[in-house]
Amino acid sequence: MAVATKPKVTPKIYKPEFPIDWCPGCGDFGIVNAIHQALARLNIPRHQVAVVGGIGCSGKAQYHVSTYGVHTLHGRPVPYATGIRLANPHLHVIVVSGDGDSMAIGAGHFVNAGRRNVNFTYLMFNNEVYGLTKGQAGPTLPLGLQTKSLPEPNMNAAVNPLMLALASGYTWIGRGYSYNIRHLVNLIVQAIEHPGSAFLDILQPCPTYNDLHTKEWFAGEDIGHGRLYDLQEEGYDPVIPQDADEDTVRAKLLRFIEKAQEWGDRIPIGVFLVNKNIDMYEERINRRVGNYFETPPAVRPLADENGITLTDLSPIFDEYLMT
Amino acid sequence: MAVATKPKVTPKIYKPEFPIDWCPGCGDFGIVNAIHQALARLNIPRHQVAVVGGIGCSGKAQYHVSTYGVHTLHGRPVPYATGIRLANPHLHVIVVSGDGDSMAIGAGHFVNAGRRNVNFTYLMFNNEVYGLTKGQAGPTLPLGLQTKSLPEPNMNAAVNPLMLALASGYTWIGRGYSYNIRHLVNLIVQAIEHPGSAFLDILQPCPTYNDLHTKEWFAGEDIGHGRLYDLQEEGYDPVIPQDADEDTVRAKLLRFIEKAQEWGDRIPIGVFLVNKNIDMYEERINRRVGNYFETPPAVRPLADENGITLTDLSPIFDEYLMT
Amino acid sequence: MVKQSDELSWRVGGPQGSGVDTAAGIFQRACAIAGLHVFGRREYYSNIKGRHSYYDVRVAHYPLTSHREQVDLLVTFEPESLARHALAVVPGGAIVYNVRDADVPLEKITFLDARVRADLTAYLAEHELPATTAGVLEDARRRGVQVYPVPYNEITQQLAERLGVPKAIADRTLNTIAVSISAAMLDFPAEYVVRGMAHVFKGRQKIIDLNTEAIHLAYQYVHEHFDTEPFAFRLDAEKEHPPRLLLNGNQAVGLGKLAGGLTFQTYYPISPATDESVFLEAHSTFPLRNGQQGSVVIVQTEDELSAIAMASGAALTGARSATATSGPGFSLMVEALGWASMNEVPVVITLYMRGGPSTGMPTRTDQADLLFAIRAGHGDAPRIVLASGDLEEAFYDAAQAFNYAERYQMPVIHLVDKALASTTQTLEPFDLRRVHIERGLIAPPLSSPNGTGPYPRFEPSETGISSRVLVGTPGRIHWFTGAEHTELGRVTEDPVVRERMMEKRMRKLETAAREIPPEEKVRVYGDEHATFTIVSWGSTKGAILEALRRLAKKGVRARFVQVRLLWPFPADELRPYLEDADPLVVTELSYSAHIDALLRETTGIGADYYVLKYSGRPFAGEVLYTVFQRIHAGDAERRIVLHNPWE
Amino acid sequence: MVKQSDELSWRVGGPQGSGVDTAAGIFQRACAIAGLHVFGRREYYSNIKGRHSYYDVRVAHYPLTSHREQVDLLVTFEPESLARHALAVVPGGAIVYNVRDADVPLEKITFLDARVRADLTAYLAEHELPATTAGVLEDARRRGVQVYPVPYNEITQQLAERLGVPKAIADRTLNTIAVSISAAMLDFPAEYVVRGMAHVFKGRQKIIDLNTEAIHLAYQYVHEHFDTEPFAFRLDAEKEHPPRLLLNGNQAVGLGKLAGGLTFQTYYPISPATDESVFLEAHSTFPLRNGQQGSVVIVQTEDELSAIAMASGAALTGARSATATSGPGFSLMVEALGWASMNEVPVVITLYMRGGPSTGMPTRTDQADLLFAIRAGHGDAPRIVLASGDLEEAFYDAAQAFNYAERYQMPVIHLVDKALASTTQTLEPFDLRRVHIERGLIAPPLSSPNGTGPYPRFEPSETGISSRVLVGTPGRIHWFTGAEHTELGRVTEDPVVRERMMEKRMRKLETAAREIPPEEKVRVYGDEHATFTIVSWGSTKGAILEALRRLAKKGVRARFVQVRLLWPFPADELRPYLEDADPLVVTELSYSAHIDALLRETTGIGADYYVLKYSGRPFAGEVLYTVFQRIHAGDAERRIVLHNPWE
Ligand SMILES: Cc1ncc(C[n+]2csc(CCOP(=O)(O)OP(=O)(O)O)c2C)c(N)n1
Ligand SMILES: Cc1ncc(C[n+]2csc(CCOP(=O)(O)OP(=O)(O)O)c2C)c(N)n1
Ligand code: SF4
Ligand code: SF4
Ligand SMILES: [Mg+2]
Ligand SMILES: [Mg+2]
Repeated sequence: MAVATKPKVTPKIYKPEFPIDWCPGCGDFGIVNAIHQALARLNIPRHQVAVVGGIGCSGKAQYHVSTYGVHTLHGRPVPYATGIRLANPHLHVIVVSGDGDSMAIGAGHFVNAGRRNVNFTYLMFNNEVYGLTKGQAGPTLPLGLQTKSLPEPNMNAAVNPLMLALASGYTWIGRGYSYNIRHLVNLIVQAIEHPGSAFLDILQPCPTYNDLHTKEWFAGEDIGHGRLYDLQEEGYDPVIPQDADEDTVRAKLLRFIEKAQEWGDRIPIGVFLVNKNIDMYEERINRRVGNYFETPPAVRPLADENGITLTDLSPIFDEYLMT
Repeated sequence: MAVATKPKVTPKIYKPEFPIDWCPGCGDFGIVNAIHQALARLNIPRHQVAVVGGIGCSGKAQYHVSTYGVHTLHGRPVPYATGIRLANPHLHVIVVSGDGDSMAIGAGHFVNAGRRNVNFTYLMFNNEVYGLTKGQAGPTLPLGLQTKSLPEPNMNAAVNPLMLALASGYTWIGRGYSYNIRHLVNLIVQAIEHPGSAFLDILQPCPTYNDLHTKEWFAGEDIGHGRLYDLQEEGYDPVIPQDADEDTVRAKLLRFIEKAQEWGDRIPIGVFLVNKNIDMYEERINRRVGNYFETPPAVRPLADENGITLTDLSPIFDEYLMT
Repeated sequence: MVKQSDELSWRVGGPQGSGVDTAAGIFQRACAIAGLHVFGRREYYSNIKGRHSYYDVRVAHYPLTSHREQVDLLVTFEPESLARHALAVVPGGAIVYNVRDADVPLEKITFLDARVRADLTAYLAEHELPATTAGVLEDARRRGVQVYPVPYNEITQQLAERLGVPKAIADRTLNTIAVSISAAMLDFPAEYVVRGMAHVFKGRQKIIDLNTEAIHLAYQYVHEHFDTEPFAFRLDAEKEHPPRLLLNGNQAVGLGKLAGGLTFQTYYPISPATDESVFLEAHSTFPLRNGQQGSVVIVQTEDELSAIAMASGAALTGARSATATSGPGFSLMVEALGWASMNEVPVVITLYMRGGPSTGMPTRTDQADLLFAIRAGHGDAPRIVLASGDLEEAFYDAAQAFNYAERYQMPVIHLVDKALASTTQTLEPFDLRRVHIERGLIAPPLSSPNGTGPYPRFEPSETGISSRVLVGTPGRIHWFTGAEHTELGRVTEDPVVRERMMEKRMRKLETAAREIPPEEKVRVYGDEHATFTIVSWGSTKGAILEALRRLAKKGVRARFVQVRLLWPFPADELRPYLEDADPLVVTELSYSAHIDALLRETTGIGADYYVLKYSGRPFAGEVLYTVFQRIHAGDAERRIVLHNPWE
Repeated sequence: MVKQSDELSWRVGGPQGSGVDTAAGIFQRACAIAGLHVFGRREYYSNIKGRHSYYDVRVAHYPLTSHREQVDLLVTFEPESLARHALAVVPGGAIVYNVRDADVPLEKITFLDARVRADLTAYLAEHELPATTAGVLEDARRRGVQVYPVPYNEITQQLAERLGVPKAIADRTLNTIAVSISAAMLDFPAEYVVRGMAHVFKGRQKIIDLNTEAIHLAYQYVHEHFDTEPFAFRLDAEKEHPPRLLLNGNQAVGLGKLAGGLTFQTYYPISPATDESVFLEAHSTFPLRNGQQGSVVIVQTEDELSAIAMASGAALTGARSATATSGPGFSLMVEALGWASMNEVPVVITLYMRGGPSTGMPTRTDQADLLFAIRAGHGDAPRIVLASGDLEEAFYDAAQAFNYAERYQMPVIHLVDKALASTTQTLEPFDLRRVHIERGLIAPPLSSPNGTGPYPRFEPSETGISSRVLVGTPGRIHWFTGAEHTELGRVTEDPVVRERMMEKRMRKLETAAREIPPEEKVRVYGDEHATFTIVSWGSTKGAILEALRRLAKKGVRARFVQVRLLWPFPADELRPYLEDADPLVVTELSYSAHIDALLRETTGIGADYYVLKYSGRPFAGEVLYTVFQRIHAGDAERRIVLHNPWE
């Protein structure tokens, strides 16, 4: 999409004038700031963006972006987003979803969206807890840990979002941090520009309920050095080029997995994977119906000036006419 | 569970006398045969087994096993099985589910069951199609392939069940083949014996709808040698021992992933992973409530001889009494 | 047309996967091409291969609206069909069977249900006959049914020899032979059978040649070996006739959606809805009258929760969007249905009712989803529910559903059922000039793309309807949410705004009730001034119409009030008919007569008689006729449950 | 007890996360410990921190069943509460506020809804007052309300100095101070406040010490600085009194489940149901009277589809098994609800109704799930639906639900709502001797563990009930399926077996209707022979009872017919009351008066008047009283919707 010629905009135009009811110090603030900046950097007109949220504190993010905003159902932002994008492939679709929304109640859609590779940007607000329902263990909270909101240690093992995204087939996978906004903006820009399903796991401290993986913990106040490091600064190349041979692919995957498993004193952020081997679902539709990008479902003409349907069924009737 | 002293039984006692309505030549027959043999080898009394099926051709398997059989809902055998097992941890619970049942509509439960590690055996009948609804693409059918039942090539990429199981946390992962019954019996026996969630991907030709990955294809009639080989025969050791160090774990994972990606002219079957580092969910419950294995939910006494509740709430009342 | 009746009821049965559908397809097409009216009914198991299925094809020189439970000519090629259906054949009718099935013990028939076997054995024992197909055939003979053994094997052997093809190839014409035998017995010109067969195998010339030969061999066999004199039926072609469509319900709905401007459909496979989406997939491009190409995007989703969410997302952008499902899938859609109500999303859900509850009977029919469709979802949430009575209605309603959805900005549930889905019928081609597209209120784009501020998309109005904005429209951004919201679509818990919004949404139902013309809500058939009043809805229509015609012939005055709009329920339009109804007969394929609950709730008037069936099989017109007659004669219990143990 | 009334209505408000609950908790406990009856009502946003929440605590020397909309004493410590609630304070009442909030412009109050701000501004303008808290306070003064500014900051400064703790620590006692100021104004002995506070902070001695000091400082401040003479209310302790429980609805249900033998509960977090499961998690072990330890397994699932499936699986093994959810979660459970009906599984679903449809208003109340609960699911599927009217009923019903479920072998939906969930009340300890366990028909194990063949678990019977077999029972294997099935639980599509099974399952509803005693279905309060008849169900009970008492005082004879069993609907038990009702008043927290649809459908008699509210807030007794009086005087429209813009 050619946007370069449009007048440049500032992040401010994406900021609605409504109060935000997240807790003071919540990591979510950084994420919406980063979204504003990324949209401004890409200079995308407001009406060409749909931010689609699930339910949770995270699921309120679309209210803090001045574009079309869709607050869907718990666990279902992905299918709504898919419907919007497939009906109108000229829109930029951004999913905002919590770890619970994505990997517990929404896990089925998460996995199957990976199989499709529709062009959307998936931002997962990963605070390891169910924020909006008062701090129950989220699916990314490790087994046996106990946040201050839990009456007992967590009974379930964590799912690793990067590994799940890989197994599901996402063609762009990254991880960001809600308090490293500059870095996060870069990631979101790349994710939006990626022609396919881009999954960005965003480490998002929840100061109200998660007293384990806090801003201070990520800053490494206990160990004397910051825990997060930038993969790209270390020279990690996430790209699987088009038509890469099997060995290259295997090597990339193994490296991905090694990095995805890293946690504790050193935690990588950045772009983990860019798979250029798989086209987006929209291209497949276009191959099937021919004129998909010109007259997608949202805008195809339906009726003549008298309101009579334009559909001509005669070729289909011919198949079923008994002559 | 001490079963060794019981009289030995034959597979026949697990075989009900009802007609089976699978298509002639269906791979499902081999799987139920293997279940009968595995149960006989383990000498498990019929009433101590619950076979829990989803919906599909695969979901009919429990009718062909003479134990308690539960035909649940499409995509939901796992939560039903979990409820049965957690309420009565003295039962052996076997899930029988199709690829669509498991990885499309049931994917959310699949992922989250991995996080729990309840002791059950998960047999996935993988025929790459929706058998019972007449051959639509299943979630394990590769992108762009077209079985004879499809009007167009498959629009979605396949999910790799082994990778998904790994990402989800299953502690035992294997792959079998429905026409290699001897091997399959061994796998099922091991899966049942594994104290945690054991996932077995079973390659199951569907002669009616899947004309791509047929018995002949697996037998390699086109390439002159069988495609399937046994991992264990090649010396692959799937076990991550208890308290394995990080490097060992990483090495095991990388090897797993290499093997899980193999497909085409050489396809591994056998045991891919046995993770001894994670206890089963039942143990965690027991740590929480103390007497779980003695009086699990299914059998805890409720009433005295007059039918009056045995529950004594006085300690709880004390907390809420305003004195 | 025939010796003793003006129509024919033909049945073919056999194991699934053995070509019963093909056989019926050939016969139906042959008759339709010959200018006859056809009504086909298909019964089958939730199974891929092996279980019993059968197909009733009824043909006549006038339009038909129902199947018949009695069979004039039964075509079989294996023992199970003989066992199951011989009893349904009328005296003077005939049974065609495989000569080698002449004496098979019932207990050897694998998939004969235990209950059927037991009842049939008992029946035969009563008549001092053995529990074998021989017993069944003897019983038929005694009842005046002609039985014709066919040496299928010999005929295909002959075919193989004549054409020099392997026997296994020749054996594949079994169905064609069976059909042809029956057609020959009816003196029906072979030419039509050939043309019907060629239509079925369209484009596959080799198969057509093989089958053409098979048809001729079969005709020859009948002429040489059968005495068809005692068989009482014959079939003539119609001289002059317009060409007609032969469609089933899934196809009629699919075509209606295309006509109505569908551009996006999602589905998760489920019987008996899948075939609609598969049909659409196969017809996803077509011409538009403006010279452009029309297309529709069909997405197979991972489940039904995704299907409705995706369809709703698409509808937000302006796509005419729908999904099709059946009970279990619809149950999974409930949460998102509420979201669509709350966000005033025009999404269409085609609900193919099947035997419930739960998995129930996936391939059998039922009408017991009605109250659920109306009440589905927590909280008070508006939706429109309409139901089609036959294939023609299914077509026009499928198109009209989008107009309702967009005019009233709410989900529309279009109820059809398995019976309708699998009914095949000859129909005049649909008139696309009758298909109007009404898109309701839509706010146009603003020229300044960043607009002046968020758009009050949910602004209350007198009708409850506000201007919709298609996501992507310049200058009109706003929000959507399943939570209670302000006119901008932002969450609110303010009690006053809440009340206004509830009222706005619910008022749209009143607007719909006011605006939708009476004839779209209720239709009356038969003698409008009669007091004998039958109230029903959905697929029962055809059988009731046939019963009405028969009653009329007997001089019984009766009317049928078909409820087409089920929600908002047309109480006012119905009341006049209910008030002077005497008796009021409610007819429904369910255990609990759903529509009676609605009648009572909204008008205070309930049925005097219930005619119900919940075996998963549809009503037949002749049976309803008998029941209505009994009711008319004052000789019926209040609750009449129709049984047929042999369906 | 107080100068001008025999009871007190106290309200505290503030931003969520700022300790409003703690404040109310302290005050309620103090009153309860002092032997007073307490009724607490909590209103809060679906938000973690920042949005406005408030708590009404009503106290009296006699049992209370409802909140009051008017406030005698309003306690605030920030401006939003002042703005929202000052108008509700009665003349003679008082407002306690932070001295620094004395003049804050309304537009500076972040989370004040635009509508509230506009209406309040207009109101103040009408009274020629500025749109500030100063205007609000001046208005209060003019209306005879006493206003008391509190220098919270100075008091906590003093506290910090006195105890030598950092100011930030001392600031945490803000709530305690606010409560204590109000208690001191009421001349309520400080001792009770200390004990109430100590109960809230149980075990945390440091905090208790800090807060004890804060209480004393607050009392001292009031004695030194306030003239409480014009403030018309006082609060005395009760001399002699039995100790009472102070519980909310979530806890009452949780306790009832434990009493009823719950051993397995699943949940997915959702307001307002979560707190029940969290309560159970915290009380998952407890003694049994036989000396053993009792325990209950609580599983947090990945979603509600899993929650009901898991609970049903557990129920198959014999566990008394339940799940708790709210509208959106229940909507997701529908398919598995049908499965439980079909498989005759005794599973209990506690449904906490909240504002719908869709996400609606997660933390506000509603009764609009009733018809959905009854009709949820495709096909005709039996379930029992019961609803509790107050906390005591909630306890006993939660236990009884398992008996219904096991006796009739079907799912039981226990309806409560957000209002009940968050009501706190003083109650006499429940009597566990009243809690009977009835497990229904269960087939015992066979001694030969491999049995003689599959067990006919679904054998039809006269009552429809057959013997359940707990999965794991030796010798009795069989199958379960959501598909139609034989008595062995194997799939069948046989029409005759289908009919028998439908009838068997549905017959259980008739059995339940016959067996369940009338007093468990319907309860009548007030003057049983009055014709002025109020019909309602669920949490409206308390407010109606208060209204009845007030009517009685005015000499108005009236009766309240509480429907407790909602399905099977007790038409026969209700009919006598409906027939001589004059007028019949239906009272419900919904837009569309669900119970009226049931009355009309099953008895043909519908309401003459509707008293409805759908702002998400509960009825107050005093308001209903006024409305009923108007109806009684013949001075009311048919449909009365209650509004309160300030709730
Ligand atoms: C069907 C359904 N079930 C449950 C809920 C209640 N609910 C609201 S938010 C939430 C969890 C949110 O957790 P997460 O997705 O991690 O988002 P966060 O609040 O942490 O950003 C739940 C369970 C709901 N809204 N809908
Ligand atoms: C909620 C719901 N949706 C759809 C269906 C229809 N359905 C029955 S089986 C099936 C797919 C089966 O595919 P798979 O799980 O791969 O099993 P297979 O038949 O291949 O063994 C579907 C979609 C259903 N029963 N329930
Ligand atoms: S609860 Fe946690 S995630 Fe939610 S707004 Fe507060 S800090 Fe943020
Ligand atoms: S359709 Fe395929 S999977 Fe199903 S029974 Fe037939 S061969 Fe087996
Ligand atoms: Mg979270
Ligand atoms: Mg499959």
